Amino acid sequence: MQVRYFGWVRSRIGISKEEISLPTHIDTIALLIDFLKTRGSGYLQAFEEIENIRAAVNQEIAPHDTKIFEGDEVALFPPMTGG
Amino acid sequence: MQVRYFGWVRSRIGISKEEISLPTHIDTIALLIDFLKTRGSGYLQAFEEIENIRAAVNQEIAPHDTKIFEGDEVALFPPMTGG
Amino acid sequence: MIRVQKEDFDIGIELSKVLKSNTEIGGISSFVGIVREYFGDDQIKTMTLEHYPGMTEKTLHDLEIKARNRWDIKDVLIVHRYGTLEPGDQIVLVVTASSHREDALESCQFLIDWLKTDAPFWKLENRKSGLHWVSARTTDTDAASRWVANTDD
Amino acid sequence: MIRVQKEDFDIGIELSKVLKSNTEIGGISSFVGIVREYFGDDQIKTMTLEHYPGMTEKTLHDLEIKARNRWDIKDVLIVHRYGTLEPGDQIVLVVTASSHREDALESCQFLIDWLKTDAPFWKLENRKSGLHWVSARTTDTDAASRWVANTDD
Repeated sequence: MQVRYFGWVRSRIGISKEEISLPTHIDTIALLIDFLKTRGSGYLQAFEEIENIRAAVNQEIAPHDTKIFEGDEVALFPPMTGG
Repeated sequence: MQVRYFGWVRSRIGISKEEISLPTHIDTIALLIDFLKTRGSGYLQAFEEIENIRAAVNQEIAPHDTKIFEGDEVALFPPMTGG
Repeated sequence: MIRVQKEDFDIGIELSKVLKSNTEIGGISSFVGIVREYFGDDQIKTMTLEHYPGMTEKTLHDLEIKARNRWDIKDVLIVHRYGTLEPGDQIVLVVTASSHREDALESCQFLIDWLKTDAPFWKLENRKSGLHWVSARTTDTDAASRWVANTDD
Repeated sequence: MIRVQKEDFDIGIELSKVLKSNTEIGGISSFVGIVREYFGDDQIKTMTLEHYPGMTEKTLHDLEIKARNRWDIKDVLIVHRYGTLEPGDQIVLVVTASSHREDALESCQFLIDWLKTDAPFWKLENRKSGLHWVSARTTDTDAASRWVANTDD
């Protein structure tokens, strides 16, 4: 699965995208975030305020309980500040 | 007193301004309009729908019961359509 | 600033002048009124704007002051044309600039609403069917008066 | 139409293209967002807009459709820049054109409100005091959501 990061989620993790091989029990965005938090302090910092983490699945905004599948493009980022 | 006309008030009367010598009992806009209506059919037509006549005294919007004086500039016109 | 003129205006130039007037500007709202080509099925050949010189400038200036008192705006520009215009021609330009978009957007809407009902202009359309004075719409009066009802917002 | 670009835009040119697109246009509303020079007392040197290519275009396009479904508008233009900008630079342009000013004004405000909360952009300010990500404002979410509450207007 391709995972993309934007804004301060990206700058805290230090990379803008990566390929993740999903362990089979990781099937929602919330579980993906928990899984990513085990990967190091940058991830921990990026996801410490979970209420400020927005997600998109295949470029559509998606709540944290959304089911995810191996071929999906998942993006994690702070609240958007367009305009 | 200088009296000015705009919009269809002007086009019905046929002139855009005139000097009127106010008879002494004519001391409000409403009385001025009644007085003007005696001056001919153009005036009668111009002022037939009194609820659609707006007035300004010295370039300030004024209700029909506003007192007027010899040196004033009075304007009579339809509802404005700016913008 | 307000201007009443026969000449056309260039929105790009007007906006860049507003932008250069202040470094605290975060948003610029604008509205341009345009002469339409049709009234229903009746083609408009020209539209002539008559106005009350002196009172017009006074009214636009008063509206600018009201907007500045009510919103935190850094600059205001109102340009209103008079004379004979054709379909597609620009009639009026309202520009408001603020640090915050809400102030720019609301004050722009306020000004255009009040221009409709308070600025001493009268429009005569020369249509295919003949000459017609444009009637004031009661919806315009309603649009303007809601700003009075909402003074305490 | 929507455009996501690094390059600056010329409002005068954009507006005249909108105006020429349709002869039924009676009013054109526009809003331009500008990079401010100060955050409080802290001077902004540059602001870098990061975005999510693909999702950005999709979101802006969806917003255009929503506005067209809700208001009687003849044309819509959204131009949003990304990359590194300086104070005074233009960030975003929203233009809506309609036969009636209310539709133009409201749809323009609707679009700018929703761009704030829904368009996948993130702003990094390089200020005198250091690098700062711009926080989403809860007032922006409120501004956007009032359009949901008012759907039955």
